[in-house]
Amino acid sequence: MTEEPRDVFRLSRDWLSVQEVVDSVSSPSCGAVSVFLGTTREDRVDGRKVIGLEYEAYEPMVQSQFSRLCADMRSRWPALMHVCIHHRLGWVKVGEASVVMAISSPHRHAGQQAVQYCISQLKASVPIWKKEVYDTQEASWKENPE
Amino acid sequence: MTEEPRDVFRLSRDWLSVQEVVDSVSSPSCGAVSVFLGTTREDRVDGRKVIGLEYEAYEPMVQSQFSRLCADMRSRWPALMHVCIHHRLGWVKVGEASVVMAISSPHRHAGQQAVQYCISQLKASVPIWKKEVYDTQEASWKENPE
Amino acid sequence: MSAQVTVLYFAKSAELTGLKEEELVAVPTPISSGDLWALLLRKQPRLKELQGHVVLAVRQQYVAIGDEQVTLADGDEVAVVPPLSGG
Amino acid sequence: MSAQVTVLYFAKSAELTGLKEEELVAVPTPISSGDLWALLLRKQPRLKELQGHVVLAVRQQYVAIGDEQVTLADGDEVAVVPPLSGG
Repeated sequence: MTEEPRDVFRLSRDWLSVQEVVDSVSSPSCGAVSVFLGTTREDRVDGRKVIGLEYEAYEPMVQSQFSRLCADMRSRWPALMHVCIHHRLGWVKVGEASVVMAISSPHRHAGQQAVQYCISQLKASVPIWKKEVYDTQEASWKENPE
Repeated sequence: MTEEPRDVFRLSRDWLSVQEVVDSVSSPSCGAVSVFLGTTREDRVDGRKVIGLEYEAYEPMVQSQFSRLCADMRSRWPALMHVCIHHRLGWVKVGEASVVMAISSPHRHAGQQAVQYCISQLKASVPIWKKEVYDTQEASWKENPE
Repeated sequence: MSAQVTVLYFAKSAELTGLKEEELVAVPTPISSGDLWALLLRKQPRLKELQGHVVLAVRQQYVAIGDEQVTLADGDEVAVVPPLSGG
Repeated sequence: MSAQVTVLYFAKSAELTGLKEEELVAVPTPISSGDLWALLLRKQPRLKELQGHVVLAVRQQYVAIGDEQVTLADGDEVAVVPPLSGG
Protein backbone atom coordinates (compact mmCIF):
# COMPACT_ATOMS: atom_id res chain seq x y z
CA MET A 1 0.00 0.00 0.00
CA THR A 2 3.02 2.34 -0.23
CA GLU A 3 2.42 5.12 -2.73
CA GLU A 4 5.05 5.62 -5.45
CA PRO A 5 6.24 9.23 -5.64
CA ARG A 6 5.44 10.75 -9.04
CA ASP A 7 7.42 13.43 -10.93
CA VAL A 8 5.46 15.00 -13.78
CA PHE A 9 6.54 17.81 -16.10
CA ARG A 10 4.16 18.74 -18.89
CA LEU A 11 4.76 21.31 -21.61
CA SER A 12 1.44 22.65 -22.79
CA ARG A 13 0.28 25.01 -25.53
CA ASP A 14 -3.00 25.56 -23.69
CA TRP A 15 -4.15 27.53 -20.66
CA LEU A 16 -2.87 25.91 -17.45
CA SER A 17 -5.34 24.59 -14.88
CA VAL A 18 -4.12 25.02 -11.30
CA GLN A 19 -6.84 22.59 -10.21
CA GLU A 20 -5.44 19.92 -12.52
CA VAL A 21 -1.89 20.40 -11.23
CA VAL A 22 -3.07 20.31 -7.60
CA ASP A 23 -5.22 17.23 -8.20
CA SER A 24 -2.32 15.40 -9.79
CA VAL A 25 -0.23 15.63 -6.60
CA SER A 26 -2.99 14.75 -4.18
CA SER A 27 -2.15 11.92 -1.83
CA PRO A 28 -3.98 10.36 1.12
CA SER A 29 -0.74 10.47 3.14
CA CYS A 30 -0.22 14.21 2.64
CA GLY A 31 -1.63 17.12 4.62
CA ALA A 32 -0.03 19.87 2.57
CA VAL A 33 0.08 20.95 -1.05
CA SER A 34 2.41 23.87 -1.82
CA VAL A 35 1.81 25.63 -5.09
CA PHE A 36 3.39 28.36 -7.17
CA LEU A 37 2.09 30.11 -10.27
CA GLY A 38 4.24 32.37 -12.42
CA THR A 39 2.33 34.83 -14.57
CA THR A 40 3.22 37.63 -16.96
CA ARG A 41 2.96 41.08 -15.50
CA GLU A 42 1.58 43.96 -17.50
CA ASP A 43 4.78 45.83 -18.10
CA ARG A 44 6.26 48.66 -20.10
CA VAL A 45 9.81 48.34 -21.39
CA ASP A 46 11.34 51.50 -22.88
CA GLY A 47 7.88 52.90 -23.54
CA ARG A 48 6.67 49.75 -25.28
CA LYS A 49 3.87 47.70 -23.76
CA VAL A 50 4.43 43.96 -23.25
CA ILE A 51 1.48 42.13 -24.83
CA GLY A 52 2.68 38.57 -24.26
CA LEU A 53 5.47 36.05 -24.25
CA GLU A 54 6.56 33.45 -26.75
CA TYR A 55 8.06 30.30 -25.16
CA GLU A 56 10.19 27.56 -26.63
CA ALA A 57 11.93 24.57 -25.07
CA TYR A 58 14.45 21.86 -25.75
CA GLU A 59 11.77 19.36 -24.93
CA PRO A 60 13.59 16.07 -24.27
CA MET A 61 16.22 17.90 -22.21
CA VAL A 62 13.45 19.62 -20.20
CA GLN A 63 12.41 16.15 -19.10
CA SER A 64 15.94 15.02 -18.26
CA GLN A 65 16.78 18.24 -16.36
CA PHE A 66 13.48 17.96 -14.48
CA SER A 67 14.31 14.38 -13.48
CA ARG A 68 17.67 15.55 -12.15
CA LEU A 69 16.02 18.39 -10.28
CA CYS A 70 13.48 16.04 -8.69
CA ALA A 71 16.22 13.64 -7.61
CA ASP A 72 18.06 16.60 -6.06
CA MET A 73 14.90 17.80 -4.25
CA ARG A 74 14.10 14.32 -2.97
CA SER A 75 17.55 14.02 -1.48
CA ARG A 76 17.15 17.41 0.26
CA TRP A 77 13.55 16.79 1.41
CA PRO A 78 12.98 13.03 1.57
CA ALA A 79 9.39 13.57 2.78
CA LEU A 80 8.20 14.99 -0.56
CA MET A 81 5.45 12.94 -2.15
CA HIS A 82 4.46 14.08 -5.67
CA VAL A 83 5.88 16.87 -7.83
CA CYS A 84 3.99 18.25 -10.82
CA ILE A 85 4.88 21.14 -13.12
CA HIS A 86 2.90 22.36 -16.10
CA HIS A 87 4.75 24.93 -18.23
CA ARG A 88 3.44 26.80 -21.26
CA LEU A 89 4.96 26.68 -24.73
CA GLY A 90 4.23 29.07 -27.58
CA TRP A 91 2.21 32.22 -27.17
CA VAL A 92 1.18 33.32 -23.65
CA LYS A 93 -0.89 36.46 -23.26
CA VAL A 94 -0.10 38.94 -20.48
CA GLY A 95 -1.88 37.88 -17.29
CA GLU A 96 -1.93 34.15 -18.02
CA ALA A 97 0.11 31.66 -16.00
CA SER A 98 3.22 30.44 -17.78
CA VAL A 99 4.11 27.92 -15.07
CA VAL A 100 2.15 26.13 -12.34
CA MET A 101 3.89 23.80 -9.92
CA ALA A 102 2.60 21.81 -6.97
CA ILE A 103 4.32 19.57 -4.44
CA SER A 104 2.57 17.41 -1.88
CA SER A 105 4.13 16.50 1.47
CA PRO A 106 2.90 15.01 4.75
CA HIS A 107 3.70 18.28 6.57
CA ARG A 108 3.93 21.73 5.10
CA HIS A 109 7.52 22.88 5.69
CA ALA A 110 9.22 20.43 3.32
CA GLY A 111 6.80 21.20 0.51
CA GLN A 112 7.00 24.96 0.95
CA GLN A 113 10.79 24.97 0.96
CA ALA A 114 10.90 22.60 -2.01
CA VAL A 115 8.57 24.77 -4.11
CA GLN A 116 10.83 27.79 -3.58
CA TYR A 117 13.88 25.76 -4.51
CA CYS A 118 12.10 24.17 -7.47
CA ILE A 119 11.12 27.42 -9.16
CA SER A 120 14.64 28.86 -8.66
CA GLN A 121 16.24 25.75 -10.10
CA LEU A 122 13.76 25.53 -12.94
CA LYS A 123 14.68 29.06 -13.99
CA ALA A 124 18.40 28.31 -13.66
CA SER A 125 18.64 24.87 -15.23
CA VAL A 126 15.65 23.78 -17.33
CA PRO A 127 16.15 24.63 -21.04
CA ILE A 128 13.18 26.89 -21.72
CA TRP A 129 13.33 30.35 -23.30
CA LYS A 130 10.91 33.19 -23.69
CA LYS A 131 10.83 36.36 -25.66
CA GLU A 132 8.81 39.37 -24.67
CA VAL A 133 6.59 40.66 -27.44
CA TYR A 134 5.63 44.35 -27.47
CA ASP A 135 2.75 46.31 -28.91
CA THR A 136 5.22 47.72 -31.46
CA GLN A 137 5.63 44.18 -32.95
CA GLU A 138 9.17 44.15 -31.58
CA ALA A 139 10.36 41.32 -29.34
CA SER A 140 13.34 40.55 -27.17
CA TRP A 141 14.71 37.36 -25.65
CA LYS A 142 14.71 37.40 -21.86
CA GLU A 143 17.37 36.17 -19.47
CA ASN A 144 16.65 34.87 -15.97
CA PRO A 145 18.63 36.81 -13.37
CA GLU A 146 19.43 33.75 -11.26
CA MET B 1 -4.89 53.24 -11.99
CA THR B 2 -3.40 51.99 -8.73
CA GLU B 3 -4.91 48.69 -7.65
CA GLU B 4 -6.29 48.51 -4.10
CA PRO B 5 -4.91 45.49 -2.19
CA ARG B 6 -7.69 43.10 -1.18
CA ASP B 7 -7.85 40.89 1.92
CA VAL B 8 -10.53 38.20 1.68
CA PHE B 9 -11.31 35.44 4.20
CA ARG B 10 -14.28 33.24 3.42
CA LEU B 11 -15.66 30.47 5.62
CA SER B 12 -17.37 27.90 3.45
CA ARG B 13 -19.44 24.77 4.05
CA ASP B 14 -18.69 23.57 0.53
CA TRP B 15 -15.75 22.06 -1.31
CA LEU B 16 -13.00 24.65 -1.85
CA SER B 17 -11.95 25.61 -5.36
CA VAL B 18 -8.24 26.38 -5.66
CA GLN B 19 -8.96 27.99 -9.03
CA GLU B 20 -11.40 30.40 -7.43
CA VAL B 21 -8.93 31.39 -4.70
CA VAL B 22 -6.13 31.86 -7.24
CA ASP B 23 -8.36 33.88 -9.58
CA SER B 24 -9.41 36.16 -6.76
CA VAL B 25 -5.81 37.32 -6.15
CA SER B 26 -4.85 37.76 -9.78
CA SER B 27 -3.42 41.15 -10.59
CA PRO B 28 -1.91 42.63 -13.75
CA SER B 29 0.97 44.01 -11.67
CA CYS B 30 1.92 40.61 -10.20
CA GLY B 31 4.16 37.92 -11.64
CA ALA B 32 3.75 35.46 -8.78
CA VAL B 33 0.93 33.71 -6.97
CA SER B 34 1.95 31.62 -3.98
CA VAL B 35 -0.58 29.08 -2.78
CA PHE B 36 -1.00 26.64 0.07
CA LEU B 37 -3.63 23.93 0.55
CA GLY B 38 -4.11 22.07 3.81
CA THR B 39 -5.84 18.72 3.54
CA THR B 40 -6.77 15.93 5.92
CA ARG B 41 -4.44 12.99 5.86
CA GLU B 42 -5.73 9.46 6.06
CA ASP B 43 -4.61 8.64 9.56
CA ARG B 44 -4.99 6.09 12.31
CA VAL B 45 -5.08 7.27 15.92
CA ASP B 46 -4.87 4.55 18.59
CA GLY B 47 -6.13 1.98 16.08
CA ARG B 48 -9.09 4.12 15.06
CA LYS B 49 -9.34 5.42 11.50
CA VAL B 50 -9.91 9.14 10.96
CA ILE B 51 -12.88 9.54 8.59
CA GLY B 52 -13.14 13.32 8.66
CA LEU B 53 -13.02 16.57 10.56
CA GLU B 54 -15.73 18.78 11.96
CA TYR B 55 -14.84 22.50 11.95
CA GLU B 56 -16.33 25.40 13.84
CA ALA B 57 -15.35 29.06 14.11
CA TYR B 58 -15.98 32.24 16.04
CA GLU B 59 -16.95 33.83 12.76
CA PRO B 60 -16.83 37.59 13.39
CA MET B 61 -13.55 37.21 15.26
CA VAL B 62 -12.12 35.17 12.39
CA GLN B 63 -12.59 38.26 10.25
CA SER B 64 -11.06 40.63 12.80
CA GLN B 65 -8.06 38.34 13.46
CA PHE B 66 -7.57 37.92 9.72
CA SER B 67 -7.55 41.71 9.26
CA ARG B 68 -4.89 42.00 11.97
CA LEU B 69 -2.86 39.23 10.35
CA CYS B 70 -3.04 40.93 6.95
CA ALA B 71 -1.95 44.27 8.42
CA ASP B 72 0.97 42.46 10.05
CA MET B 73 1.94 40.72 6.79
CA ARG B 74 1.69 43.95 4.79
CA SER B 75 4.06 45.67 7.18
CA ARG B 76 6.54 42.78 6.87
CA TRP B 77 6.17 42.44 3.08
CA PRO B 78 4.94 45.75 1.67
CA ALA B 79 5.01 44.37 -1.88
CA LEU B 80 2.12 41.94 -1.28
CA MET B 81 -0.86 42.61 -3.51
CA HIS B 82 -3.95 40.47 -2.71
CA VAL B 83 -4.50 37.89 0.04
CA CYS B 84 -7.33 35.36 -0.12
CA ILE B 85 -8.14 32.48 2.23
CA HIS B 86 -11.04 30.08 1.94
CA HIS B 87 -11.50 27.85 5.01
CA ARG B 88 -14.01 25.06 5.50
CA LEU B 89 -16.64 24.92 8.25
CA GLY B 90 -18.64 21.88 9.30
CA TRP B 91 -17.91 18.40 7.99
CA VAL B 92 -14.78 17.82 5.90
CA LYS B 93 -14.08 14.32 4.59
CA VAL B 94 -10.57 12.90 4.72
CA GLY B 95 -8.66 13.98 1.59
CA GLU B 96 -10.54 17.24 1.03
CA ALA B 97 -8.88 20.63 1.47
CA SER B 98 -9.82 22.40 4.69
CA VAL B 99 -7.94 25.57 3.81
CA VAL B 100 -6.74 27.17 0.59
CA MET B 101 -4.78 30.40 0.63
CA ALA B 102 -3.21 32.46 -2.15
CA ILE B 103 -1.14 35.63 -2.14
CA SER B 104 -0.13 37.61 -5.21
CA SER B 105 3.05 39.67 -5.37
CA PRO B 106 5.07 41.36 -8.12
CA HIS B 107 8.02 39.00 -7.44
CA ARG B 108 7.89 35.58 -5.89
CA HIS B 109 9.97 35.79 -2.71
CA ALA B 110 7.64 38.10 -0.77
CA GLY B 111 4.59 36.00 -1.58
CA GLN B 112 6.28 32.69 -0.79
CA GLN B 113 7.52 33.92 2.58
CA ALA B 114 4.17 35.49 3.37
CA VAL B 115 2.24 32.29 2.64
CA GLN B 116 4.42 30.34 5.07
CA TYR B 117 3.95 33.00 7.71
CA CYS B 118 0.23 33.26 7.01
CA ILE B 119 -0.55 29.57 7.52
CA SER B 120 1.51 29.49 10.76
CA GLN B 121 -0.23 32.59 12.10
CA LEU B 122 -3.65 31.37 10.99
CA LYS B 123 -3.14 28.20 13.00
CA ALA B 124 -1.87 30.16 16.01
CA SER B 125 -4.30 33.06 16.11
CA VAL B 126 -7.49 32.66 14.08
CA PRO B 127 -10.37 31.24 16.21
CA ILE B 128 -11.20 28.04 14.36
CA TRP B 129 -11.45 24.57 15.89
CA LYS B 130 -11.64 21.08 14.52
CA LYS B 131 -12.41 17.71 15.96
CA GLU B 132 -11.22 14.51 14.42
CA VAL B 133 -14.00 12.01 13.85
CA TYR B 134 -13.14 8.29 13.84
CA ASP B 135 -14.73 5.23 12.27
CA THR B 136 -15.73 4.17 15.82
CA GLN B 137 -18.06 7.26 16.00
CA GLU B 138 -15.68 8.73 18.58
CA ALA B 139 -14.24 12.19 18.13
CA SER B 140 -11.58 14.35 19.71
CA TRP B 141 -10.80 18.06 19.61
CA LYS B 142 -7.42 18.83 18.08
CA GLU B 143 -4.83 21.35 19.18
CA ASN B 144 -2.36 23.06 16.84
CA PRO B 145 1.21 22.47 17.95
CA GLU B 146 2.37 25.98 17.13
CA MET C 1 -20.34 48.77 38.42
CA SER C 2 -21.63 45.66 36.67
CA ALA C 3 -22.50 44.64 33.13
CA GLN C 4 -24.63 42.09 31.31
CA VAL C 5 -22.47 40.16 28.86
CA THR C 6 -22.97 37.35 26.37
CA VAL C 7 -20.68 34.38 26.92
CA LEU C 8 -19.87 32.34 23.80
CA TYR C 9 -18.68 28.73 24.03
CA PHE C 10 -16.71 27.03 21.30
CA ALA C 11 -15.39 23.54 20.62
CA LYS C 12 -14.67 21.59 23.82
CA SER C 13 -16.16 24.34 25.99
CA ALA C 14 -19.48 24.13 24.11
CA GLU C 15 -19.42 20.36 24.56
CA LEU C 16 -18.73 20.64 28.31
CA THR C 17 -21.45 23.23 28.95
CA GLY C 18 -23.93 21.93 26.41
CA LEU C 19 -24.35 25.57 25.36
CA LYS C 20 -23.34 27.77 22.43
CA GLU C 21 -23.94 30.92 24.43
CA GLU C 22 -25.56 32.30 27.56
CA GLU C 23 -26.23 35.69 29.15
CA LEU C 24 -24.44 36.63 32.35
CA VAL C 25 -26.12 39.42 34.27
CA ALA C 26 -24.40 41.58 36.85
CA VAL C 27 -20.77 40.76 36.05
CA PRO C 28 -18.60 43.15 38.11
CA THR C 29 -16.47 45.54 36.07
CA PRO C 30 -13.59 46.20 35.88
CA ILE C 31 -12.63 42.62 36.68
CA SER C 32 -9.42 40.64 36.26
CA SER C 33 -9.56 37.96 33.56
CA GLY C 34 -8.75 35.41 36.30
CA ASP C 35 -11.78 36.48 38.32
CA LEU C 36 -13.94 36.44 35.21
CA TRP C 37 -12.85 32.86 34.53
CA ALA C 38 -13.55 31.92 38.17
CA LEU C 39 -17.03 33.37 37.77
CA LEU C 40 -17.58 31.29 34.61
CA LEU C 41 -16.35 28.19 36.46
CA ARG C 42 -18.89 28.73 39.24
CA LYS C 43 -21.62 28.96 36.61
CA GLN C 44 -20.29 26.04 34.55
CA PRO C 45 -18.19 23.77 36.79
CA ARG C 46 -17.42 21.32 33.97
CA LEU C 47 -15.26 23.99 32.33
CA LYS C 48 -12.65 23.11 34.96
CA GLU C 49 -11.48 20.44 32.54
CA LEU C 50 -10.08 23.27 30.37
CA GLN C 51 -8.18 24.92 33.24
CA GLY C 52 -4.71 25.89 32.04
CA HIS C 53 -5.65 25.26 28.40
CA VAL C 54 -7.96 28.11 27.68
CA VAL C 55 -7.99 31.86 27.09
CA LEU C 56 -10.85 34.32 26.86
CA ALA C 57 -11.69 36.72 24.08
CA VAL C 58 -13.33 39.97 25.20
CA ARG C 59 -14.85 41.99 22.37
CA GLN C 60 -12.85 39.80 19.95
CA GLN C 61 -9.51 40.42 21.65
CA TYR C 62 -7.67 37.52 23.28
CA VAL C 63 -7.04 37.88 27.01
CA ALA C 64 -4.93 35.36 28.90
CA ILE C 65 -6.44 34.24 32.18
CA GLY C 66 -4.59 36.07 34.95
CA ASP C 67 -4.21 39.53 36.43
CA GLU C 68 -5.13 41.60 33.39
CA GLN C 69 -8.05 43.92 34.15
CA VAL C 70 -10.92 43.98 31.66
CA THR C 71 -13.67 46.54 31.51
CA LEU C 72 -17.05 45.22 30.44
CA ALA C 73 -20.08 47.04 29.07
CA ASP C 74 -23.62 45.78 28.58
CA GLY C 75 -23.87 43.65 25.46
CA ASP C 76 -20.15 42.79 25.31
CA GLU C 77 -19.18 39.36 24.02
CA VAL C 78 -16.90 37.19 26.11
CA ALA C 79 -15.77 34.02 24.37
CA VAL C 80 -14.26 30.91 25.94
CA VAL C 81 -11.39 29.94 23.63
CA PRO C 82 -10.03 26.39 23.94
CA PRO C 83 -6.77 25.61 22.08
CA LEU C 84 -7.08 26.61 18.42
CA SER C 85 -6.96 23.99 15.70
CA GLY C 86 -7.76 25.78 12.46
CA GLY C 87 -5.99 25.18 9.17
CA MET D 1 38.25 10.18 -35.27
CA SER D 2 35.28 12.23 -36.36
CA ALA D 3 31.50 12.09 -35.90
CA GLN D 4 28.36 13.35 -37.58
CA VAL D 5 26.27 15.28 -35.07
CA THR D 6 22.98 17.17 -35.10
CA VAL D 7 23.26 20.76 -33.91
CA LEU D 8 20.09 22.23 -32.36
CA TYR D 9 19.53 25.98 -32.18
CA PHE D 10 17.19 27.59 -29.67
CA ALA D 11 15.88 31.07 -28.95
CA LYS D 12 18.31 33.79 -30.03
CA SER D 13 20.65 31.25 -31.66
CA ALA D 14 17.81 29.98 -33.87
CA GLU D 15 17.00 33.55 -34.82
CA LEU D 16 20.63 34.33 -35.68
CA THR D 17 21.16 31.22 -37.79
CA GLY D 18 17.64 31.05 -39.21
CA LEU D 19 17.78 27.33 -38.40
CA LYS D 20 16.23 24.99 -35.85
CA GLU D 21 18.85 22.33 -36.52
CA GLU D 22 21.53 21.25 -38.95
CA GLU D 23 23.81 18.28 -39.46
CA LEU D 24 27.55 18.69 -38.99
CA VAL D 25 29.62 15.99 -40.69
CA ALA D 26 33.19 15.14 -39.76
CA VAL D 27 33.41 16.87 -36.40
CA PRO D 28 36.74 15.82 -34.80
CA THR D 29 36.38 13.86 -31.56
CA PRO D 30 37.40 14.14 -28.79
CA ILE D 31 37.23 17.92 -29.00
CA SER D 32 37.28 20.69 -26.41
CA SER D 33 33.96 22.51 -26.01
CA GLY D 34 35.82 25.72 -26.93
CA ASP D 35 36.98 24.20 -30.23
CA LEU D 36 33.49 22.85 -30.89
CA TRP D 37 32.09 26.35 -30.40
CA ALA D 38 34.76 27.80 -32.70
CA LEU D 39 33.76 25.25 -35.35
CA LEU D 40 30.10 26.29 -34.97
CA LEU D 41 31.13 29.95 -35.32
CA ARG D 42 32.94 29.24 -38.57
CA LYS D 43 29.79 27.58 -39.86
CA GLN D 44 27.42 30.26 -38.47
CA PRO D 45 29.35 33.52 -38.02
CA ARG D 46 26.30 35.40 -36.70
CA LEU D 47 26.45 33.26 -33.55
CA LYS D 48 29.35 35.49 -32.48
CA GLU D 49 26.71 37.80 -31.03
CA LEU D 50 26.17 35.17 -28.29
CA GLN D 51 29.89 34.88 -27.44
CA GLY D 52 30.28 34.85 -23.65
CA HIS D 53 26.54 34.34 -23.12
CA VAL D 54 26.07 30.79 -24.27
CA VAL D 55 26.76 27.22 -23.24
CA LEU D 56 26.41 23.98 -25.16
CA ALA D 57 24.46 20.87 -24.27
CA VAL D 58 25.97 17.62 -25.49
CA ARG D 59 23.64 14.64 -25.26
CA GLN D 60 21.42 16.76 -22.95
CA GLN D 61 24.23 17.67 -20.54
CA TYR D 62 25.34 21.27 -20.19
CA VAL D 63 28.96 21.95 -21.09
CA ALA D 64 30.51 25.37 -20.53
CA ILE D 65 32.55 26.64 -23.46
CA GLY D 66 36.19 26.14 -22.53
CA ASP D 67 38.76 23.42 -22.09
CA GLU D 68 36.45 20.53 -21.22
CA GLN D 69 36.92 17.62 -23.64
CA VAL D 70 33.80 16.10 -25.14
CA THR D 71 33.59 12.84 -26.99
CA LEU D 72 31.10 12.72 -29.82
CA ALA D 73 29.49 9.78 -31.57
CA ASP D 74 27.48 9.67 -34.78
CA GLY D 75 23.93 10.88 -34.18
CA ASP D 76 24.74 12.83 -31.00
CA GLU D 77 22.79 16.01 -30.32
CA VAL D 78 24.70 19.22 -29.61
CA ALA D 79 22.50 22.12 -28.57
CA VAL D 80 23.37 25.81 -28.54
CA VAL D 81 21.96 27.14 -25.27
CA PRO D 82 21.52 30.91 -24.92
CA PRO D 83 20.69 32.27 -21.43
CA LEU D 84 17.67 30.44 -20.00
CA SER D 85 14.45 32.29 -19.36
CA GLY D 86 11.89 29.67 -18.38
CA GLY D 87 9.37 30.07 -15.60
